[in-house]
Amino acid sequence: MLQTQELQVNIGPQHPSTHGVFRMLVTVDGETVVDLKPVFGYLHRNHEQIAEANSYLQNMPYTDRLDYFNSMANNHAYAMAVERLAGIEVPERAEYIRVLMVELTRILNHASAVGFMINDMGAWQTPLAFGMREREKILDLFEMASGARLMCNYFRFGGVVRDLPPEFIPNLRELLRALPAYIDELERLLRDNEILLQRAIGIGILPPEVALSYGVSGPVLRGSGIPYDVRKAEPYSVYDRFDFDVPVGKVGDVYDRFLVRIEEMRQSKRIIEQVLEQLPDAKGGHINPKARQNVRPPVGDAYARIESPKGELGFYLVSDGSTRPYRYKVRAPSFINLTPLADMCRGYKVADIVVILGSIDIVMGEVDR
Amino acid sequence: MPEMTPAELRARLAEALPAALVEAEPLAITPPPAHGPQPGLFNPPDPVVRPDQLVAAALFVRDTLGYAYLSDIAVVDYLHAGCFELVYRFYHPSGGPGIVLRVRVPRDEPVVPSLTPHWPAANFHEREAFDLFGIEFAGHPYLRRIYMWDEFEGFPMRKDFPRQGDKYLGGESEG
Amino acid sequence: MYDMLAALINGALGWGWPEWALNLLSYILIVTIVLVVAPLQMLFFTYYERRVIARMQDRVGPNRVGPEGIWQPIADGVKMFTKEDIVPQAADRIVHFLAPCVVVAPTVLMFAVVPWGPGMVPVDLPTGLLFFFAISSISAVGLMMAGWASNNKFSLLGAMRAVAQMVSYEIPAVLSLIAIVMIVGSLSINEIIAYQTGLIISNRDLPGIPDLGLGWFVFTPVGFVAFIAFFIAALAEGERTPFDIPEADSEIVAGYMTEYSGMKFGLFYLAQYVLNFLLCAITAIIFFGGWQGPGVGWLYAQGITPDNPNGNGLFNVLAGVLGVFYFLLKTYIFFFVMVWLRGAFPRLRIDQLMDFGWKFLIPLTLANLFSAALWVAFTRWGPAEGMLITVGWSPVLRWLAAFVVTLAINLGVYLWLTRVYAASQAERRRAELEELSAAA
Amino acid sequence: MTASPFEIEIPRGRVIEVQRDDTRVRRGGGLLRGMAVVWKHWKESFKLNRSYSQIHGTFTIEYPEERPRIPEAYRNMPILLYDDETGHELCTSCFQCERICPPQVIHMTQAKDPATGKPVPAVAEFIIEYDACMSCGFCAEVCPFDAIKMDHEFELSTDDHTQLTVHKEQLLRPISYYAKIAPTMWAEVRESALKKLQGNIRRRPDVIGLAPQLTEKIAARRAELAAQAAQAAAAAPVAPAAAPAPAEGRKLTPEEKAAKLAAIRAAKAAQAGESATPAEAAPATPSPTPAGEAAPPADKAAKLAAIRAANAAKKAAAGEAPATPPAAPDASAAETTPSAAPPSDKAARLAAIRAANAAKKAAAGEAPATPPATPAGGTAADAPADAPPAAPPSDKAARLAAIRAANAAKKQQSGDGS
Amino acid sequence: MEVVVQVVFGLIALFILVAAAMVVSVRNVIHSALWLIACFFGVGALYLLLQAEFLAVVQVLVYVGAVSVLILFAIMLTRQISGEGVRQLTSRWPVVLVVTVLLFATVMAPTLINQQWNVPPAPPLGTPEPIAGPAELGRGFVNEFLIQFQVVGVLLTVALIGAIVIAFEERARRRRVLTLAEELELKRLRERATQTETPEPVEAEPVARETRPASEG
Repeated sequence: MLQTQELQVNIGPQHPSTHGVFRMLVTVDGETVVDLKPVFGYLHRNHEQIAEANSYLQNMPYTDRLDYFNSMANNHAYAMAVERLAGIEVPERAEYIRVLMVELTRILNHASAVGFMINDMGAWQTPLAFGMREREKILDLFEMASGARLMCNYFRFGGVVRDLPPEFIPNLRELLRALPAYIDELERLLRDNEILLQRAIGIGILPPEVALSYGVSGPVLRGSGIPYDVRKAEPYSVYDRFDFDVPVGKVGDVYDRFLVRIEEMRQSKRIIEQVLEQLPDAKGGHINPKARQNVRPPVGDAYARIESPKGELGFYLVSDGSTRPYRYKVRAPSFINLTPLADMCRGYKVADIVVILGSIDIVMGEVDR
Repeated sequence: MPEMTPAELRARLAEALPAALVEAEPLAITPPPAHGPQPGLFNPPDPVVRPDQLVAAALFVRDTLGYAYLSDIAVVDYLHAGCFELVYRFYHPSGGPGIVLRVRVPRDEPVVPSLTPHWPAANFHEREAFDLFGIEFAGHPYLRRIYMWDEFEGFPMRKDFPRQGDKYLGGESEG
Repeated sequence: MYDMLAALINGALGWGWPEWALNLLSYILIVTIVLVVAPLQMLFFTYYERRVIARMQDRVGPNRVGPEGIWQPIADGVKMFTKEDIVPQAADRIVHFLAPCVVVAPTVLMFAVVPWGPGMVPVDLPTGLLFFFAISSISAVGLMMAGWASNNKFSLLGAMRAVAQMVSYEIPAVLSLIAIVMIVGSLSINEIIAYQTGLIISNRDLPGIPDLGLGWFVFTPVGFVAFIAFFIAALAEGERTPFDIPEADSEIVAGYMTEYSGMKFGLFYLAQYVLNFLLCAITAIIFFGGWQGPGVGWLYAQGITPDNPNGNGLFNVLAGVLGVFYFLLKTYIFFFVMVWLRGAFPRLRIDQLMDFGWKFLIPLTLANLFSAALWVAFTRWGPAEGMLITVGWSPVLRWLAAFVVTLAINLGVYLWLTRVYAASQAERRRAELEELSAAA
Repeated sequence: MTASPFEIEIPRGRVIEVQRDDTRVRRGGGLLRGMAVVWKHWKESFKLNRSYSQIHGTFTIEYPEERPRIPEAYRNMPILLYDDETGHELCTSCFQCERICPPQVIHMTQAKDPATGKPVPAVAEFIIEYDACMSCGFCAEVCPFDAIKMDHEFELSTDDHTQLTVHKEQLLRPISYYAKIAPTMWAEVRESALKKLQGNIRRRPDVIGLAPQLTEKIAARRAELAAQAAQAAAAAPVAPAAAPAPAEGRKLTPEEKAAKLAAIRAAKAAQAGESATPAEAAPATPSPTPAGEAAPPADKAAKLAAIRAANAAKKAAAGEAPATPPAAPDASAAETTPSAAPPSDKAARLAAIRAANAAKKAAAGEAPATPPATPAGGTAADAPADAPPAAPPSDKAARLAAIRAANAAKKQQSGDGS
Repeated sequence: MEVVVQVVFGLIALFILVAAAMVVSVRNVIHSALWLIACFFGVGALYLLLQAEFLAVVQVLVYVGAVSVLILFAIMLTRQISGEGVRQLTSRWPVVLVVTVLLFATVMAPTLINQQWNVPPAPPLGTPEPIAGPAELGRGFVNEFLIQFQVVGVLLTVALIGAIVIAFEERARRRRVLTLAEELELKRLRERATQTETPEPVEAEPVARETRPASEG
């Protein structure tokens, strides 16, 4: 009878939908994936080694380049780690500004993540362009505050670089007015779309117990139905002062992850509104810690983690008492979320691989470090 | 939200796995400076586990204590003290602060039993540690370099790895 | 068109040309026109698509080369021509070279039966529709050659997908057209267009309707379902989203075109856009009356026609211009819809595509075929054919009965099929699980 | 699989399960809804979208004709400020920015009083490698004198890579320029910055601090200073000659090239172990001399030369001893170029010395190698004596190269020993 | 006109013969299939020359569009496409030749014998009756040849069903790759089958394939 034969296909490293230089060595039987091996490191620059040669402050712009979609979140995690290590207090207004920035980051990341995922499904750029639309505006805000759109480098130990410019808050309010309509529109474009449902429902299922055993985090974990959100599980910064919900999925497939991301955007918007209500006056404390150029923490170690848009982002620092970290380790969410990729793809079709990868939402800058 | 201090964890571990714990002495991270005050010693409060008991301790943490989320494995190269320290970080899915297990292995023979067959979350962490620090994880199903290319020699994150990259620069200027 | 050209040549250069010279000259003219028009359409379509989809994505699109970027396709063409032509080392050189030709040739041949306006069809074949689809099926061979000769896994996968898709979607396309052919009773494209005179209702179905050139098939239940089915199948044939699986760039890079560069790639591109144009055109012709529209029929009746050799040639020209205008307008609107779909939808997976084609579209078109038969029976048959119910009914009543019956059938089948289709998907999942448990 | 295995309480919020709604029979309505959204966008795309509360409209900014709004805080590349009226720079060469720069692209040397040779709070040469700059803005942040600021200019593209190594003359901008692009930010720091500038002017009225735009304006004062300097020390260089620097920055390329070439040749020769190289390297010596009166030294070329020389020395030591000489003469060639103006840069000198030392060490076993190396070192050491102190820019990279060379030699030596 | 038709016929016939010869003589199976397609085209052209447009179009639609694609598909599923090392002729090719010639002669003999060779040339190609238009064909199918048509239809349907059955069996026999969710479901089902009383432990147990990478190395 007809004898089928297993075929090895290299998807990547140069491939339109691997989100960077990422390679998947796929063994297929017909169109069914039998095995998949992720191969990466093409973007490896030994970030940790570079960081150990720099002073604490000098590392801040390098963290921008980890997950270049979410530089604010990376800044936050690193600043928190150093503050824990050196025992630096952060003024309240600065904390609020940080939360504001990170939540804006979450919105822009999820918008573009959803767009990229649908793009991988084959929608020719339109959802991506719609996802980029609000991203652009949020990036404008970032530029207004920090001076750069992507590599913000906005946080400092014990605060942020400078206070928000006066035109920031009115513009943000204006943006917030449009945001629900925007999210609704993105959802309306895609949510009931029969083709999307066909491509997403039941694809790339990651059952909750498996998800937990693989140590994935962020929307991937919550999409599998485990309501683990660092903002709730171990509240940092001022997150314990806000009301927001944790969306979880039911099945753990691509569709759940998509819906969780959409819902998280709404929750982030809620948080931002609360931040604007509670934002203390600038008179309270200085938020420009110009004096903290040379942090010299005592010997010891510190670990700080935040709920970055992609998952749990952690920084582990060991200090030997000098101005440079003795050890600097990043726990990158994209990297760890790739662990179950092989198992998630097994048994599905080749065309599903890119969708599953898109639903994990990786950034190679963070994976390869 | 469950909370557990390192001391409590140590007590629970001592109760369940008395052979696992090691009394760890504080480390001096850097050699004492020629002049100026000696920076303090590194003495974290977390329990330090014997390498051969690591798997049992980790599974105890997961199955009995319920800390089912292995978040991070960080390796630190204490060149002066002559050891690698592996920092395993666990969290409870119900939230709360995490707990930490530490494992110290000598620098000249860094072998640690692998957690991957029991706990797949350790897979990439261990491969990364192997790639950058050269720590052998006995029993890891696929211990290959993850970032560097397979032919790469040496382990770039070790503290004694040459930092200036003379080896590569010298070759470059020949052309 | 031959008559027209012959008349034109005779008129312009004097009478008394031998038959063969007229033949030769007019065919050379026709071929030249087709060969010029085909690439021009392709150039326009690339520009049109880019501008439209850019607008859909809140962008502007190419607007730098020339006024509003109108020369952009020319610039692209120049780029294509000047690029290096790369043939992979392990490729089968001859087949690799031939493949683009085999793909392009049929698409240009298909122009032979496309009527642009009243009396403006290059060759009026009595089997024009069949010719159209027979020729379009040839390009599958070309795709296969391209995929195989490139010696690349992505190419081969893309070619396999393309051919499987083309072959299986030809069936619903042809089935949906057969419904129309049954009503018209001819395979000639001119006949089909001629049938669609009237106003909403064709005046062949219901004599006495004023002729405004609006008696399109799409206004009947049979025609509407056939139109939907045909358009979906046309998307699949033309490899448009959501059926652009053969060249799914996020999965298999560029499908069968992966290993092509330079002008060979350009030829594939050309073939694709020309095919898209033709599919849009045929949709407009079959379901939307082609060049039919208010005024064309009247103008043409005043001109020189076989029925009316003493007409005024000016009216011929006027009718031609208006007809071409209507025809192109309709065609471009359909291409706009194609672009719109591309802007809005993700693509299906290959197995879902097959499922949809075989489990939904083909049953739907088969049911539509039945409706078409009923339509013919109600509107045209009498006791001679055994249709005894309608004896003594007025034409209006007959038409109404046909409309209601076919509408009921088509709507019912559509609703039923959607449910069955959804259920079949669930059923398949359940069956798989059962299989699993049996294995356990 | 549906129920979460963990009972997790969430403070101030709840766990909401997403509405999947996936059992409903769908008949294509979702497709039409998606198309409606796209249609809306198409329809609305003929107007522009430039406000924060607008979700439709075209985003595209048609760049060369239309410019984006650049917020005040925008940072692209660092620039140096000088006072509009006096032409004095705000920079005092405190090295804060050089120290904080994460990619280490800022290099500067402190100015010296031409009369006394003592360092003064002014900057002699200031180089930023724009090509490696990551625009983090730390330099502007740490500068205690608000002398370095981030520019808004982003059209930096060039077809010449070396143009992205930007010297002081290209970096300088008047204060009014910065006050125009960032009015509120300048207003915040204005007082303190200007106060410090006044202090500087008082402290160093006679030293450099010249903006290219103000050359004529200050020329008179310059000439005066030069005359004074000439009177004070006969050996000192003519200051006005050093002044009109910016225009000549690019003219130096042939000379740089020559130096580079010589170095490469030397390296090759050393590699091959030929002894004929001095003759080959010699042509390099005269070429820099004519053009050498300008201030910006052949920094990069010299740096490169030093590295190559060092490598060559290393190689030579690995091979055979007689090859050493070419390296040293070459280094000295780079040294002894112009005697009237700043001869070459300090770093290269340093590198040369180190290279010579390394070679010496490496060839310690062999006697014939030592003598030629020593004279070379001697000339190199002599060179600074008659070098004017006006413009001795240091070059970090060259220093590094020298150290590297030394290290290499050391290693080589230990290799020989074992 | 007569001459032109003759010449065209000759060219087409030559083309068909060459293509047919190439089909059996080239070594690469794909090339052979492509030559076959060329041959089909030639036959279609011959029909056109006989003014049997419908037949010509159907020839192209069925043979070029469907049959040849099927052949290509089948070939591409085979492993060895290029038969460079394969001998084209068996050692007993003269026997085969004789047998083939005899068979061909048997087929052709009635035609050759019964044909009246000295008929006058065909009437000029003015307005000949279409040999087989779609309408005539259709009428023939439902009137004269109804039984035959039905039999053929049933036969094809049976063949189709048979093919589907075979494909289904094939699919059932094929090794299925389980997805993660299916694996878990399977495990759960197995456990339920063996011990119905103990509930599923909620703890994260790695499932089945974590150790898989080891086998590849």
